[in-house]
Amino acid sequence: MEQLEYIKSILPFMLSGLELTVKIYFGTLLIALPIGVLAAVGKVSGPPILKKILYLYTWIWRGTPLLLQLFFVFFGLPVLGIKLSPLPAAIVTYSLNYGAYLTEIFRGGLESIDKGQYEASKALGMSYGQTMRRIIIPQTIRRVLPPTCSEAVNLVKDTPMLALLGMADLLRISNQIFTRDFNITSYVLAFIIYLIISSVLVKLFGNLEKKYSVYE
Amino acid sequence: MEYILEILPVLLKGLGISLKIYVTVIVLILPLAILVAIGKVSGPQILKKILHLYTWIWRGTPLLLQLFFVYYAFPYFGITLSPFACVILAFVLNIAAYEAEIIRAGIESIDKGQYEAAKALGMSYWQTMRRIIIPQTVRRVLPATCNEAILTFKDTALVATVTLGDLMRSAKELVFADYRITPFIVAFAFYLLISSILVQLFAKLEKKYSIYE
Amino acid sequence: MIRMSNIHKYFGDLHVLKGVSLEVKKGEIVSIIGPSGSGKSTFLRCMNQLEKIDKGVVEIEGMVVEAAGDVTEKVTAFPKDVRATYRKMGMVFQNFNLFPHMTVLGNVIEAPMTVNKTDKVAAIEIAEQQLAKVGLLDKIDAYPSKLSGGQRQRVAIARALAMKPEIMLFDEPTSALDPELVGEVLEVIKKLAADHMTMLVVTHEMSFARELSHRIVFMDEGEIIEECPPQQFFEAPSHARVKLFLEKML
Amino acid sequence: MIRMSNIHKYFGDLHVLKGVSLEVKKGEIVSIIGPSGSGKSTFLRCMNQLEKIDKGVVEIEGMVVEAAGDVTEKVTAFPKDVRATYRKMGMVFQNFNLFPHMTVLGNVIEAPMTVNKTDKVAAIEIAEQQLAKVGLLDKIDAYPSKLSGGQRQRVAIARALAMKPEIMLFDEPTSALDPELVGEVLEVIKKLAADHMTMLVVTHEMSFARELSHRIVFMDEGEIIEECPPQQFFEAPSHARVKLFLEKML
Amino acid sequence: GCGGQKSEDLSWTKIQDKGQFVVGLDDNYPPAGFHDATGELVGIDIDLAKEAAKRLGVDVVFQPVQWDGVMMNLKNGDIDVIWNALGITEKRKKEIAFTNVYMIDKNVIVVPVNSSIKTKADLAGKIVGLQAGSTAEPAVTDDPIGKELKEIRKFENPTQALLDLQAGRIDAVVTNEMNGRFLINQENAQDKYHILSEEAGYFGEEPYGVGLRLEDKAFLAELNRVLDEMKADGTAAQISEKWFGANIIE
Ligand SMILES: Nc1ncnc2c1ncn2[C@@H]1O[C@H](COP(=O)(O)OP(=O)(O)OP(=O)(O)O)[C@@H](O)[C@H]1O
Ligand SMILES: Nc1ncnc2c1ncn2[C@@H]1O[C@H](COP(=O)(O)OP(=O)(O)OP(=O)(O)O)[C@@H](O)[C@H]1O
Ligand SMILES: [Mg+2]
Ligand SMILES: [Mg+2]
Repeated sequence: MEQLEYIKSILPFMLSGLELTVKIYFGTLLIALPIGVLAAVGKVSGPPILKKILYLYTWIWRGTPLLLQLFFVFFGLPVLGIKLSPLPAAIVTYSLNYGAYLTEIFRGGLESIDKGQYEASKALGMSYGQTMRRIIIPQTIRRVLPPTCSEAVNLVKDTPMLALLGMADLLRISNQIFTRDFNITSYVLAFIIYLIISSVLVKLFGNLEKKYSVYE
Repeated sequence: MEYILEILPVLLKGLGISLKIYVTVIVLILPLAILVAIGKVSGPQILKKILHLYTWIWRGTPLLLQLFFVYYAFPYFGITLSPFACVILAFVLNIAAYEAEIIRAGIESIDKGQYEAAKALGMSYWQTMRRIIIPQTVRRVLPATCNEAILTFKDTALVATVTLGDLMRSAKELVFADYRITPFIVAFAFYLLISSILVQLFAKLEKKYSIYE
Repeated sequence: MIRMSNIHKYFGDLHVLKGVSLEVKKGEIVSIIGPSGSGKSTFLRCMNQLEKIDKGVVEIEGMVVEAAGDVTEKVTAFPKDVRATYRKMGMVFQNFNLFPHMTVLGNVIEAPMTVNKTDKVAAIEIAEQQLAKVGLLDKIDAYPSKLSGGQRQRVAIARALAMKPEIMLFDEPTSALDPELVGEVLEVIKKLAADHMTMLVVTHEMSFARELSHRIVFMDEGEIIEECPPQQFFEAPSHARVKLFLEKML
Repeated sequence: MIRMSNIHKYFGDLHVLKGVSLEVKKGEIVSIIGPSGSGKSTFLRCMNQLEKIDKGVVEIEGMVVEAAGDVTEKVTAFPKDVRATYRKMGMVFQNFNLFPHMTVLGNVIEAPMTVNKTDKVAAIEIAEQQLAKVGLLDKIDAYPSKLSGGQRQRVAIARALAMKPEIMLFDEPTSALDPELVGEVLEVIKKLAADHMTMLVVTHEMSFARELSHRIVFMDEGEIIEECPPQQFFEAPSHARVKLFLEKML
Repeated sequence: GCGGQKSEDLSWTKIQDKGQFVVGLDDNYPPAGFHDATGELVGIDIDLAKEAAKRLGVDVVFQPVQWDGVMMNLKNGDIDVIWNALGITEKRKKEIAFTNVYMIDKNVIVVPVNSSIKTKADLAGKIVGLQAGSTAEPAVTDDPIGKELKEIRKFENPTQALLDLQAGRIDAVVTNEMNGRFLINQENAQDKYHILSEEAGYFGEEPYGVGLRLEDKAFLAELNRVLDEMKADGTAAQISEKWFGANIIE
């Protein structure tokens, strides 16, 4: 009972941390998705110089830890004279990081489409643009949906790194309550909240996948 | 340049700790993950339920939170482990949960015909698993597993939060002490180097395992 | 040798086998023909327990090895003997189902070694014998992926033969093959026939069925609707459905 | 209608077509036969620019649409006209290559709408006409994954026909089909023949080639080694390689 | 100022233009700054900063930051002042400017209640925990005993170090007295910790000041002015009474 009272007393504060988590989450998705699509198309059919640049981009951003990237953007860029306030800085870093992963997913998807689909389109007289837009991209979306959704779920679980930058997300706040009250309830609560969010997302994305698989 | 030479020993020491954690985690994960996967595919109902719960919770929550939990909350239940042991425990439980799912999917992706052919030849379930299914599964899950292995290396950057002086922490301390970003850049280079090496290594491994394709 | 009596099989609500009975004698070659979905594969698979039957009796060499549903016979043999009896059947699948991670030799010695506990030297000897029979001694170290379809199917046959079966079941052994490769597999099966191997063959190859089998069984919608020697089957089938089918096929 | 002169094609070092020439007249039906790997598909694909040729000349209705290597002819037509000319060719593939994310109707109206800018109502009208011709009007809203192989191939044919081609290229249109489903596709091709459609068919179906084609072309190792009317081809082939091939196939 | 060799210090004007200054702090550092049960940011430094802002006629914004990077935040311009029990050290003086001292604290040694560590000298061979980037870090390493320690473990904040002390992974925690006393008086921590007496030993006096950028001289002067005012008219003493029940403001 006492425990319940305690939970009730800390919950509003914890949920205020969730707000930041949610902002970062949607901000990132909104930017990372277009980056992924465009960079993937560039990687598959862009000019060699663009391909090289995009290769470099995915190599660096996939090859180093997100945490280091965050520290770099938060503390390194200002030294070079580039100043961003915390929220945009976080969103930019997350977006570039996830954009790099999504690029590779989408590229894999594009390349997995059977050559026969291109040939059939060409034999019907369709141009490259028409083929991509009408035939290849729609099939790619279906194919990359599962890994994309799983990245989207991973993102939820990467947002707690904000806590290490002093941003008051759900984890930092539960950490604060924990260290203030010497009571692990806030951690348990955080576990449950994250579990609920990722389970809900898994469910949602599952429905999305189902919707897109009508033709199978 | 001189500055880089000056900070290099500190960063290298941090890298050493990162690598020590990494290797320990990697060595422990595979056996655990294979057992969990087999349990999930063909264990008794109750075991399946428990393993489902395990993978659900550990895949559904952030590694960082798990790390904090193991480090700060376990002592409340009377379990006090050294920082290194905490890190290993949190990482192994987390990554094994992911890896177990990969292996399970791998086992389930093997063509039904393989089971049937083995059965038609008179092989028992365990003979079939050991001789026919698992070897093919290993080949099939190799790419996803290598991917996981590379991600794991980058995740080691999180251990700085529980007092271990890994590469990430060394770099951070240097940056904050000297107000220069060079340590970050050197750390970037180290991580990039190691993950590129890992990519190469795993590509070789995949090639080796693909002789029969 | 084999007697299947009044076999019924359901997949969910789908009644796939509706009381099929068939007897095969030692040395006999029986071809099973019929339209797609008529239950030919299912029937064959019920014979060697790849599918559980829902009703009926399976007898092999006089021993009841499976009895289900409302029947008077019971399985009285020890499980060990039942298993040993099943081992007398070799099966060859449409899609070969070779073990892709093993070489040709590895495929053929696997079952003798793990199931019969034959030692490796002896197993290799058996394997070489069988591979010679199917004409693939030179491919002994190749992986299945490097073989043509016809070669794969011949390895699959050698693999089944290495267990010294007394009866071979073939489920459309040539229908996954390019037309040009069908011949080499049929050649091997003909050789087995010459050795008086008992065989049950589901096939779409009419000329093969006509030439080789002692008896042809025609299945339709889960029932055997015609069962007679090949000549009668092709020249004077009694059933309209069979006539229609033959017209389409030839 | 089409004239291919001295076509050469390499894949890397592999010389796949070694100077192949062929002329097809309006309303003619030509079957291309030959062993696997002889270059039949490649030749067909060179015809409608799915493969670039390395040497030779492609002429369609008197217009040089492609000329490569050391030849005197040049492509003089405007690119626009060349494209329009190519559109007169419809192609049907062995693996159908239907668009899996579109319904049957979607597949058939796609090209008329995007390429010819036909409006949707008119495109549907054309589609219904063609689907009626291949007997699939009732499957108009199904997705390809829900169709049998034979039905898929018939949709692929309808899809090609919807572009009102003057010549149809078929690359082994029935070889990915179960034997029982081959008939329905050949039936549709026969209908096209009756309508005097010009057709080039790579096939393994000897009876079909014999019955329908005006001319049979036999390819081996990148060359045409026999070219004659079907009767002569099957009864008195001049080339030993052809005889061997026919023995194996029949 | 731009272009001039002697640029005028516009720091105070800028603050006035913005109408606010940004305080960087570790918002998990009671009683200087922390969140109370309702999540509100409170603390003695919070109160002091608010009062100072009122007197300066501008708003104050509190920006929680990662403590070990706080100096960088200041230099990078993310925040305007550090006001969070910031110890004045020689090393820090090289990097940033400080206001006049407003409080003097010391780094004390916290041990579990029945620890064998009775004096500072007993720390030899023990593991000591402290907050990364705090003054405790140089205070311990620069002390002679620092060389005799087994290990120094760095935590994100003193609370985590205290928790680890309770868990038994470390033997002692060095943190400033104000924070240490506040924490161990918490409900769940009472009777678990013990702070070594002044005689038993501690690590240096620690005067607190507000940290600013070296170049922000004009703002520094303003801040010093209002701080002195607050001390003079007793407001600072009132705030101290509220938090400590006594006036410890210097
Ligand atoms: N595992 C299964 N689950 C559900 N239905 C099945 C299963 N296996 C077969 N069926 C159905 O049972 C029926 C008979 O199938 P079976 O494979 O025995 O036919 P078949 O005569 O061998 O056909 P084919 O010539 O195409 O191989 C079909 O309708 C099929 O869809
Ligand atoms: N894209 C390609 N790259 C490299 N080699 C190719 C390619 N396409 C075909 N080949 C090779 O060219 C040769 C001719 O192939 P092609 O597909 O034209 O033969 P085909 O007569 O159609 O055979 P099939 O009857 O098996 O379809 C073969 O040796 C084949 O391996
Ligand atoms: Mg079958
Ligand atoms: Mg071909």
